[in-house]
Amino acid sequence: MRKILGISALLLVVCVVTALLSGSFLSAYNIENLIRRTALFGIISIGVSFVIVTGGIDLSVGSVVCLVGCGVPWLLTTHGWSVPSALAMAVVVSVAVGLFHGLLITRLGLPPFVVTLCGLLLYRGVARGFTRDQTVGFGSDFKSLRSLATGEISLPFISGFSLPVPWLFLVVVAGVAAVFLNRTVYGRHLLALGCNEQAARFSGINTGRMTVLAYVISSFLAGLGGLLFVLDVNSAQPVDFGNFYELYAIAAAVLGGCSLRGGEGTITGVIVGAALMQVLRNMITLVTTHNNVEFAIIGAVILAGVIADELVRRLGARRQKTV
Amino acid sequence: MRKILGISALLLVVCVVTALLSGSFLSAYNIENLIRRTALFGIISIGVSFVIVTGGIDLSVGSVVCLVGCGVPWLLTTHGWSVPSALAMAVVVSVAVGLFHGLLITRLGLPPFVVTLCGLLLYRGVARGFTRDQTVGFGSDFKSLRSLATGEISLPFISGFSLPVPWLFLVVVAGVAAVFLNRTVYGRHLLALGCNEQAARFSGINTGRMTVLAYVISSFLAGLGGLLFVLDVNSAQPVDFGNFYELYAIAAAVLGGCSLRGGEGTITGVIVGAALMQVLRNMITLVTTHNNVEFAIIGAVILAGVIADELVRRLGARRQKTV
Amino acid sequence: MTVPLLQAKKLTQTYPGVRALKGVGLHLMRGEILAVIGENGAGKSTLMKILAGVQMPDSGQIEINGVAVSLPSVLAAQKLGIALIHQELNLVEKLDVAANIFLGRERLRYGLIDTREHHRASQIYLAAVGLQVAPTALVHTLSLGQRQLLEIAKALSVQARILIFDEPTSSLSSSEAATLFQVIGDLRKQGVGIIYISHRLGEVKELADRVTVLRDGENAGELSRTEIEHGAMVRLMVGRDLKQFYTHVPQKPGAVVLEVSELRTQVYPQQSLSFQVRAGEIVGVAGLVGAGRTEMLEALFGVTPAVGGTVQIDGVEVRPRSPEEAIRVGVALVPEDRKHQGVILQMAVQENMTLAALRRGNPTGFLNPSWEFALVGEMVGRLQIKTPSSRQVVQFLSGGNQQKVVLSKWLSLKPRLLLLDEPTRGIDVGAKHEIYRLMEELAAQGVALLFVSSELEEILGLSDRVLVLHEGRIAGELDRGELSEESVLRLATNTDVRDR
Amino acid sequence: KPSGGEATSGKSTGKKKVAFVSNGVASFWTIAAAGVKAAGDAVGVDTETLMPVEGISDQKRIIEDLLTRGIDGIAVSPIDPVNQTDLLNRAAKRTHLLTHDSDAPASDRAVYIGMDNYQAGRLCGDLVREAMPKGGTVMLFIGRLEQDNAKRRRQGVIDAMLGRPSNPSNYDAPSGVIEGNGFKILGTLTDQFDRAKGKANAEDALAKYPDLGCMVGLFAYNPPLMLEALGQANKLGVVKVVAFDEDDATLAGIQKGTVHGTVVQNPYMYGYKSVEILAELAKGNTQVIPPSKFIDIPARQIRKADVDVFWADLKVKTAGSK
Ligand SMILES: Nc1ncnc2c1ncn2[C@@H]1O[C@H](COP(=O)(O)OP(=O)(O)OP(=O)(O)O)[C@@H](O)[C@H]1O
Ligand SMILES: Nc1ncnc2c1ncn2[C@@H]1O[C@H](COP(=O)(O)OP(=O)(O)OP(=O)(O)O)[C@@H](O)[C@H]1O
Ligand SMILES: [Mg+2]
Ligand SMILES: [Mg+2]
Repeated sequence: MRKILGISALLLVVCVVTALLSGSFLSAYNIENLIRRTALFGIISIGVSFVIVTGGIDLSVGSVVCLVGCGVPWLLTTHGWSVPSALAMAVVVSVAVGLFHGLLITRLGLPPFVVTLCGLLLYRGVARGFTRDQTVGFGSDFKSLRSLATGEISLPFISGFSLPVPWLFLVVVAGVAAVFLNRTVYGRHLLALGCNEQAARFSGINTGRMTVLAYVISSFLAGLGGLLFVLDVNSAQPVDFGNFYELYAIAAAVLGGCSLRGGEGTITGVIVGAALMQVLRNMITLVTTHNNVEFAIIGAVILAGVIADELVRRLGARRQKTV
Repeated sequence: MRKILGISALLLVVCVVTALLSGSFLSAYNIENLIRRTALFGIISIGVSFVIVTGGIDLSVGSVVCLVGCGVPWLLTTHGWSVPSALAMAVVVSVAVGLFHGLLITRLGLPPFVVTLCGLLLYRGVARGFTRDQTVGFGSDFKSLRSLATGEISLPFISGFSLPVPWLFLVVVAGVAAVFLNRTVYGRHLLALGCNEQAARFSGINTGRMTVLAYVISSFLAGLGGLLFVLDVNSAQPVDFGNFYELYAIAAAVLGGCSLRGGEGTITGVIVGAALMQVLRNMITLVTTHNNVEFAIIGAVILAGVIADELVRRLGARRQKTV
Repeated sequence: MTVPLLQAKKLTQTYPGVRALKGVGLHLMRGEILAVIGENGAGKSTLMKILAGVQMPDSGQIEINGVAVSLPSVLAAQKLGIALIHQELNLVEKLDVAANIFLGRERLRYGLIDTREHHRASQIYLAAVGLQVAPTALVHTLSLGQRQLLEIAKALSVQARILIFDEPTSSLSSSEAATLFQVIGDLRKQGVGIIYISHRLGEVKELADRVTVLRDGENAGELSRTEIEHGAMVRLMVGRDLKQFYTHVPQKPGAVVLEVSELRTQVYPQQSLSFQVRAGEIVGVAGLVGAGRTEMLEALFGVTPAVGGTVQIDGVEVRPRSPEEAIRVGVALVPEDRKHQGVILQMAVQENMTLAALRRGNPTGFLNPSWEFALVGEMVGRLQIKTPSSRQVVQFLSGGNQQKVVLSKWLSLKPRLLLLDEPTRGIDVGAKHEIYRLMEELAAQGVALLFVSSELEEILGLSDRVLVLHEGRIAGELDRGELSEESVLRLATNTDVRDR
Repeated sequence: KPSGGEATSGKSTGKKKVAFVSNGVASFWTIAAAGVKAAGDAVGVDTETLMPVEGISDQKRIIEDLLTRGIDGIAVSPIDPVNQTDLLNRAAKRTHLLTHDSDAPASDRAVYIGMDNYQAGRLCGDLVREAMPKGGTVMLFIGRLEQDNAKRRRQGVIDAMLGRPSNPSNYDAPSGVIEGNGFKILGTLTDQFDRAKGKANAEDALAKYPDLGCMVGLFAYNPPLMLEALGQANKLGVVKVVAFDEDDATLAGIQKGTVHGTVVQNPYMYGYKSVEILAELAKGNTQVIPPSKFIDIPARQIRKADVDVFWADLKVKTAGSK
């Protein structure tokens, strides 16, 4: 809880500062954009947070985004598959990827870092292979499919602002994830094994199966994210589509309170973390005329936030002690 | 020891296969190139392996490569600094970066992943800022400085082949690192704290100072690597110079037997790991006529290697048991 | 009066939410063995950590030979000749035995670590504690008991003037403990001051020159050599008299619950084990460190599946390949390594307690908070677990209460066979008493119990029958009538020559 | 069927082998690859197109490995011409070398095939003036600014819009607002080839300047992303769009009238000419090199009137690679 407080405060501060510096920050259009981007990154961050909760890591997120993001338009436009079969294929592939990772990690005992790093290299390579490095996209077709990412839902009583459809995806994913993690037997098992794998096994938990499940969830949500990204952007170049997204996703999860040692994490925190990254990027474009120091600013703000958070915590602890 | 065996066997297999498929693989020119590249990547991989041995991680390696790699030519050409002062500055900056990471991690107890991820974003941003995103390089000046990376030492009795100078750097760095890690008190303490931080602390080891030292070594060697890279390539674009190098360095270290849980690692293994990555890339350009699946192949080979290694180990263990 | 070697005055220490020490004092003379006893959580380890420089107290004073000193680090304490053997093992598993002994105090030659000297010198200390392993053996290949001996060897190598043992015997069997007592006796003769912490009051009586008792972070009293006696110690520790200690009432044994034949474990694949346990029976398992007792229980629980033989539960053959499968057929295990295998330290009491029963108690897969609440309430009451709330993180409970949490985890599953591996390790008299009571209660309900212990007293006191293991095989089986310290020890050390 | 990185095989035939090295991966280069392949078939040499993924050090590695393998000619688009001179000279010693797309005048390359990015930028700037005869606010979008061709292209656009005389050595820093000639250039946004970011840039620009007059996309993938953002903001046709390169979405936009026009290079000809020249050089014929050492393949403006013809021709040329 406390961990979320710090990051939420940081998000608030960044929002207020941006709103003061730029009048357009709070415009309906900008907020819609921010919600859409946060939703997309939030979905992949939630996925990776499941793996982080088990004490593992998934570096293949960006490449799975690329694989699905390039694969679906490729199947649809170059091979003329029907929408349902292309989507089914996307689900099958992303679940299979997660299963593959999970089994290598649990059955063969390979380190997650190595397995998913190979995944990072492999899946992007595969995408580059089958697309032959061509940019793929939907052109001006598949409008209804694309509305999954670009569509908007107008709200009653509020005019001028409508909710981007990806927000719905995020709400559903986050809701299911939160219930799963906090309200089901499996979520409890996942947290337990993340804290202490051995003790979890000694309590009769099938730790192997739960670990595999976490990797499957991560890859599946990366795939869903990849689909929504390409539907939103409408074109994907396999060489760079989704590059570095694993780092953004992991950063969001960690900022949101997931410990890389496992056993800790809240879905709300992850979403706040994802939102923070997006608002920061938005701020830089809105406030400056050139965005080449964007990453430096993101890095500095996050670092400053984490340091401040820690210092506040210490001060609090010292207070408590002297009381 | 056994861990190195597997990876060395894999390296050997890849070399033999490449030599069979391509006559030019064993040409003096190619071997010189391979040695130079391995030396450059080997140096940064050795650096990061010190951090990995403590159970930490350093994601900022690529960005430090960028910072120093862009900073040195920028100081020399744009600001007319003398070579010694520019080099001194490079040392100061890279050591300071490591110190900064180490102190944040030990004094404030921030997670290494977060600290160095912010570093990843920050230092590249700084480099992009001070160069104003311009490409920097030495043009055709600084020949003698550049010979640190491009120079060659001809060997007695062997004509047609000469040793690239970076190989000397690698030998010195690796030698010092190996002695440091295995034969000095500091190395022993580093391994001990990586394996069991509390036990090390209870044995009277100043674990904080040792951890800081590891991050300083990592950043310093990343800086040295950055310098050699830019001397070799002769030009650096801040936006992508050293991109992903942290992943290659970590991959080499892990392939070479460093456990990400800390407490394990050999310098020889790390160098073999770095060499494997370079030979694989070389093979792909030499043997195939399309390099767009390069990364897929690297990923697949490494994964296959790790899996085979594990299976062989299991078979061995089973044999031993039934005897 | 001579100046004490070590004197601590009015030490206080506060952890978030806990005042572990509230002005505790202590003194120690040269060549004296001072026992410090107290219930779990009384503050013994905290006090020792302060004396060894592991942590600084909030306030208080420490004097050595009458001179006030400050102990800001382990190194500083070591320089003053103070060494501590921690309650928890603190070894670097990936380094070898010699490297662990000299960790932090490496011997150098030309500025580099002198490995040969390490190996040579470590032999001396290994021999002193009777540990027969190579200096080059990696620590992770040693068993728990061997590691405990290694810790002691490591402390000896400090050549300390003041040596503190925090529960050194909790994972030693009686013969290793005897070696240790000999070492301690020699040290005393050399004038070393020794502080000795143990929950085994028998040992204390045998060893101590003086006893200091802590209760709730305060001094509860002191006993001189002549006053050291079981009842007196217990009275000071718990503040009241405890009834007769072992009150074992043999049950009328029921049907055979566990039938093991020709079981072969991974560590001792050449040896095979055959025995039975009946409903309502408590079967003790004795043996020296490394006799394969833990291996046997872990094979039955599916942790490291057996390599051969058959196991039947209630007449049905089972072959557990994992704890999950073992639990399904009614087997439960209270493991040896409580902190790593028994509880999840970072999780709350409630979450730990319900972990094993979660799936059975929530058939829909969704957690039912009222089920959880009811179960936790019942268990806290039934086992009298001392915790501020069921939301408390297990890490901050005392050892005894942690062990009760482990037990409560299994009770709701109503196991047919309960395996217990050193269930009272590091647990104070009061809590021990309650665990014995619970074991008796379960036996009365018809559960079959198989329990491993290195504490002979409790083996003798609690068992209907005892299996004695030696190097992976059953050296003998003793009925309650045949039980005696001698008969068990003879089988355990194999002095009764059967096949040699 | 094959594209980007494939060659017409035939190792044992003893045919000459030449390689075409790009400066990165893009569909632009896939069109060039089609030209490479067509020329290879026409003049009877083995060809290969290589695209570096990691920028300059990757390009260096590729060239070194090509030299190792033994190659009869290399056409390269240097990423950093000034500082790569050494590398290029070393390559020129071992094989025939020419530059395309971006020149390295100080090196020993045999010839440069391409166009002048500054002049192409000016063509694009002229399109902006056409689209906004009364001037107005303009935002520039580009993948990165640090590449020489990107810098020159952007400068050309600015100079033409502001009505400055042609002077490739002009430089306007990207961090300020540039005003003149009725135009107000509000900024230059880069995305490092991250398309989601490129789209976000377009969206953010629309959020920041609700009355933006014109968006100019200078890398091939920028205009389609701008169109996406405009479509979602319901501002297609309201904000003018001027493009660079020949992405399908850009051409479709010109047909529909949502894009005013685009400036196209001729990557197909870069590839085709490069192979043709290298093949001649490999035979020992140096006559093909003009004294200026520059083979101009000029850029063109495409507007609604000529888009259909252009697109049809493009489809024919790249048919072999799809
Ligand atoms: N690091 C810590 N953080 C918070 N509380 C702690 C910490 N260490 C100990 N405590 C608490 O301080 C009190 C004293 O603990 P201590 O370990 O000194 O007891 P002990 O007498 O050694 O018990 P035992 O016999 O179980 O070893 C206990 O309530 C314990 O829970
Ligand atoms: N992780 C391990 N690796 C190798 N050998 C081991 C390991 N753990 C135990 N052993 C060996 O297996 C044998 C049996 O150990 P086990 O722990 O089953 O004995 P035990 O009777 O339970 O002793 P303890 O009282 O120490 O628990 C011992 O010789 C021990 O050295
Ligand atoms: Mg204690
Ligand atoms: Mg045991």
